[in-house]
Amino acid sequence: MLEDALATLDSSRDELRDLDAAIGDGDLGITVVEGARAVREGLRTLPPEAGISLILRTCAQRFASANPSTMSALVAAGLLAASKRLGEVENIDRAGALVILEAATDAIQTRGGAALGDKTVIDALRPTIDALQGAGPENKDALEAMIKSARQAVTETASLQSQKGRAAWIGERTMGHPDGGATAYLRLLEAIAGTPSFAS
Amino acid sequence: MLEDALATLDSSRDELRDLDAAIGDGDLGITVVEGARAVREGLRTLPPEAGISLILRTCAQRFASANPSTMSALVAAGLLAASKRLGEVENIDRAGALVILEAATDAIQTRGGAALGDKTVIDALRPTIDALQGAGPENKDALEAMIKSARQAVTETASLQSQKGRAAWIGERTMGHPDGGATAYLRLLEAIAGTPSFAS
Amino acid sequence: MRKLINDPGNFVDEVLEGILLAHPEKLIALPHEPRAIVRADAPGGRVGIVTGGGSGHLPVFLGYVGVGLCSAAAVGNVFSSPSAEQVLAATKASDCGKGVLYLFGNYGGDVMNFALAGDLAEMDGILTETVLVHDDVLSAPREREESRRGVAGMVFAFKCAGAAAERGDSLSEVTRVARKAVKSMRTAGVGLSPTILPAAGKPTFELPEGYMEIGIGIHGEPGSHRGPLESADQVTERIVSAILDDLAPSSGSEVALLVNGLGATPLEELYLLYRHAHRMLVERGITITRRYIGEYATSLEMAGASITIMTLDEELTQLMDAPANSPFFRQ
Amino acid sequence: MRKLINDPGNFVDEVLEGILLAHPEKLIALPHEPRAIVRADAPGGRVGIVTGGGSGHLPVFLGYVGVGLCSAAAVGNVFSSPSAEQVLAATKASDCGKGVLYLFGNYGGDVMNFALAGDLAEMDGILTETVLVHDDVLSAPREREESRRGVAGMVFAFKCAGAAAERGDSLSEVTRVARKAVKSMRTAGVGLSPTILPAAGKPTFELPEGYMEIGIGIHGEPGSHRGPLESADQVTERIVSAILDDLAPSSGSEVALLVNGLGATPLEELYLLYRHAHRMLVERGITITRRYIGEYATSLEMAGASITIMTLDEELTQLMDAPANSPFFRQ
Ligand SMILES: Nc1ncnc2c1ncn2[C@@H]1O[C@H](COP(=O)(O)OP(=O)(O)O)[C@@H](O)[C@H]1O
Ligand SMILES: Nc1ncnc2c1ncn2[C@@H]1O[C@H](COP(=O)(O)OP(=O)(O)O)[C@@H](O)[C@H]1O
Ligand SMILES: [Mg+2]
Ligand SMILES: [Mg+2]
Ligand SMILES: [Mg+2]
Ligand SMILES: [Mg+2]
Repeated sequence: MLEDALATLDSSRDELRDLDAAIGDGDLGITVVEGARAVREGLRTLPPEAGISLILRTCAQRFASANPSTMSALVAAGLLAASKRLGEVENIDRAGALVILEAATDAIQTRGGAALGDKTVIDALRPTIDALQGAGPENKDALEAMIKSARQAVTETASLQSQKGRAAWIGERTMGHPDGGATAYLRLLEAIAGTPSFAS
Repeated sequence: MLEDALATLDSSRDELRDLDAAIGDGDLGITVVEGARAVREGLRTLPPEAGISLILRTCAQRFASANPSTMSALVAAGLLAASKRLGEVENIDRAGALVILEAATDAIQTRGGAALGDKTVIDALRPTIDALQGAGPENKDALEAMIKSARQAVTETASLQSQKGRAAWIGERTMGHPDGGATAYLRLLEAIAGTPSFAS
Repeated sequence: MRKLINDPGNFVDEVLEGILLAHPEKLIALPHEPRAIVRADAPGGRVGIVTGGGSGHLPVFLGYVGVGLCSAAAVGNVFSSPSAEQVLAATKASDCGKGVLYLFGNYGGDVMNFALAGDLAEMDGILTETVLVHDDVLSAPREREESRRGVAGMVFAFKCAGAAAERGDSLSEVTRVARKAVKSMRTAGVGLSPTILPAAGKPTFELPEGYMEIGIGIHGEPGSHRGPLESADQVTERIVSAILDDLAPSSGSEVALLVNGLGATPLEELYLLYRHAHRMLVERGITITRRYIGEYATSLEMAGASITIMTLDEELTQLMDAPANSPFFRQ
Repeated sequence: MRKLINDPGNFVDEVLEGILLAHPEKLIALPHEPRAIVRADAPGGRVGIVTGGGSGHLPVFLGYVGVGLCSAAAVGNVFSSPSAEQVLAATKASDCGKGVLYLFGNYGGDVMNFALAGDLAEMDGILTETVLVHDDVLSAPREREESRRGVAGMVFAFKCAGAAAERGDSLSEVTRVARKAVKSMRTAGVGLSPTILPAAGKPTFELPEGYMEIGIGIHGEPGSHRGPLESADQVTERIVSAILDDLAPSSGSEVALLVNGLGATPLEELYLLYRHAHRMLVERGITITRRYIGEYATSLEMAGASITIMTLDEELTQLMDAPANSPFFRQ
């Protein structure tokens, strides 16, 4: 599932590049696509019996090194934190997914120091935690709810002024552009929804 | 006489600048005009009883320092050589003028290493020596003959290729432009011809 | 583009290759991580100092790897962060058991990657501390001092912390010295032209000919004032005033001053800036006791310059005066 | 114009003022001739070396006035000769009775003015010798070797002759060493952009963006080939081949190599040139035993670079290794 989803991210390369170019340095498309490719390669090196924690650590390490940048280091820090918080389990259930999401979001927020509304990936991550918590028993519905909340958050970032990262340097001129990091997270969720396990 | 002539050179500033700019660095107008001004100032500091040799040395020193360049150093070297060759005399007669002219030309040629036809001031200086030598008793006629020969020489430099100095760097592209240094000498002779002692 | 380069995609690696061919007795690349450049004699018996960041700023960063300076640098692509893995490799090569100081400029990508490296180093039992250089006074107001960018003042931080490490100070001492240096310094700069990234082939920002941007960052980040180019004296007036307003050195202070060229500005012009800065400080009763004028932290071929002023006490003076030796910096 | 300057007419004098404010303990201007910049400890008991030429080439010329280097420099306006009087003042201040070597680049104006100064010095009873640096291999064919321009190789000439003077050699020995250094070296360069004279405000020559001129002089004199910009490796190939064809060092030789930036070209790119030059020499069995990479002889903000190669024997190696110390050059 994850492998398919990551492969789908290829198609967001240009969108993410352009979003980052508008208010940053334009490397986000590469960061995400190359990062995803590196993760896929990393996953293939793992033994079939690998637990979730190891999988997360591998994702972190691979994503961080593919195209070093703010986003890649933050995502890696988030995944490492999730791997620690989760401990050794073999499968992810709904509770496990929530642990991962919360741990990662907390870690990214601690590390990056971004508050909600600072126009970063945090703006999309936080609402999906609530969506996941409040969702019904069907995983598919839960994912849909997360996507819905992330999509709304991304749209809202367009009216915010960047307070963190490279984009913060140009302050007001970031207004009108949605945040690239938040968009990348949305595209990941959408890609997961498009995999055979979810697509209806 | 010399003072008047030097003052007249002011009017050649732009012409010399343009000639030098076409095939050199364009500072010849400044070199000649500022040099002439400095010489005039220098002459005023001399006691009335100053001999020709001292006058020449003063001219050399003043001209050399006004706007340092190839031309100013060559002219100064020429004047110093003339001052030496002439020894202590109080006035210049025809023979004295010839000594000065020959000594200066020799020195400039030795120092600069330019041959006739190398498109330098030498091309104008040399023929005026012959003109002066072959001229009749009237100073005015002699000067006219010098001017005639210098003017012809300057015209001819236009069809030559620069072999010395900055202009030599652009080789063929100097063709079609008369030499600035030669022109400057011609303008000096013309300026002398225009002073009260000569003007009819 | 007016660049002497080969394939832009290989730019950084080829530059490194050239540097290592030229200075094999002083610098080495780690065999398993060629983007980690390390003092040939690392780790030695001293506290390590690891720096790093994007490429395109030579002599920053790896030019300050040497005796009395840093122990290693992690080398990112042009204007982008090195990876945590590269920083980690540099960290391991720099640690003799006494720990490692991370000393680098305050940029998001670098901060995140060094932090991640610190986490990984911790798992390996290596103690790390971090000091961010944030000297660019015009990049944020004093209330948000900690969010200012790090620019040429880095060089003074490397110099002081490096001297402390070299004389055998502990990690906490080296960290204290680095913090003190950062606290004592301010930088402000001016840009006169953008720079062109080898890979992108386009200017990093737009600045019309005949304009200047005061407060520009070394990646072309926007500054505090854009307007028609002024005279060297006027520009110096703006820059030095911005520094002094914030640093507020008392009359009678001694300072170190760095006039830094961003790449395309001739040394002649840097001395014009020095001239006026000198006069301004004299007027205020401040003495420049140590001075550096040249290209110390660049932005490829950007035209422009910055001035850094660091107030000196006896300790910092001593550290500034200590010997230092890298292929790019020697005293 | 992208220049940090004040009144263009005061450019040179203000630059000098800045330099003298910054380095009063090492350099002084003669009170009666402020365009003659002299080692603070001149004349000392040694043979004097006076250099000079136009401004706009820092660190050339006055940057090489110092211990183990030249004793004085006469400073002309931008790209034009100093006056004989200025050279003479520098000469008098440099002479301790052992005589003075004039060591400078082969340019008409400089040659004439130094010659005139030599005449005047002779009248004052000071012995002078003259050695012209004419290292620019592409500025004239080998048959007219003596008419070649002097460019960055000057730095090696200053270094060797300066070391000879410093160790107490006689005027004829210092002259011999300077001649030997000049004979042993060749330089070739490439320009990627013109430079703008402060006073004129216009480019010194035209070179379309994306073009290069191989063999360009440091005042923008035309070179031997103009064409579309090539890769760093290709350009290095052209430059180093031109040098080696003329210098013809035998396999097994040792050489000193200088990669010199003309002003706007980043240090990164100079290391790309070094990288390929290194490989070319290794291939031919030649060892680079001494190397200098940076801005040693510039042309204001011209983009471009040059490479100088000097074959070394034991004597030249020793002279190259001798200590040297000026505000702009230290080893
Ligand atoms: N301090 C921060 N905290 C959380 N997210 C951040 C922070 N800084 C930047 N980001 C996110 O990173 C994205 C940019 O990532 P990336 O292109 O990798 O940055 P850079 O190229 O500047 O290193 C932004 O769109 C934003 O969502
Ligand atoms: N070697 C030489 N011998 C004689 N005359 C020369 C020589 N080189 C240059 N000149 C003369 O000098 C003139 C240029 O003078 P100037 O503008 O002072 O030179 P620069 O600006 O290059 O120092 C030329 O037009 C030529 O007549
Ligand atoms: Mg980015
Ligand atoms: Mg980036
Ligand atoms: Mg001229
Ligand atoms: Mg001239």
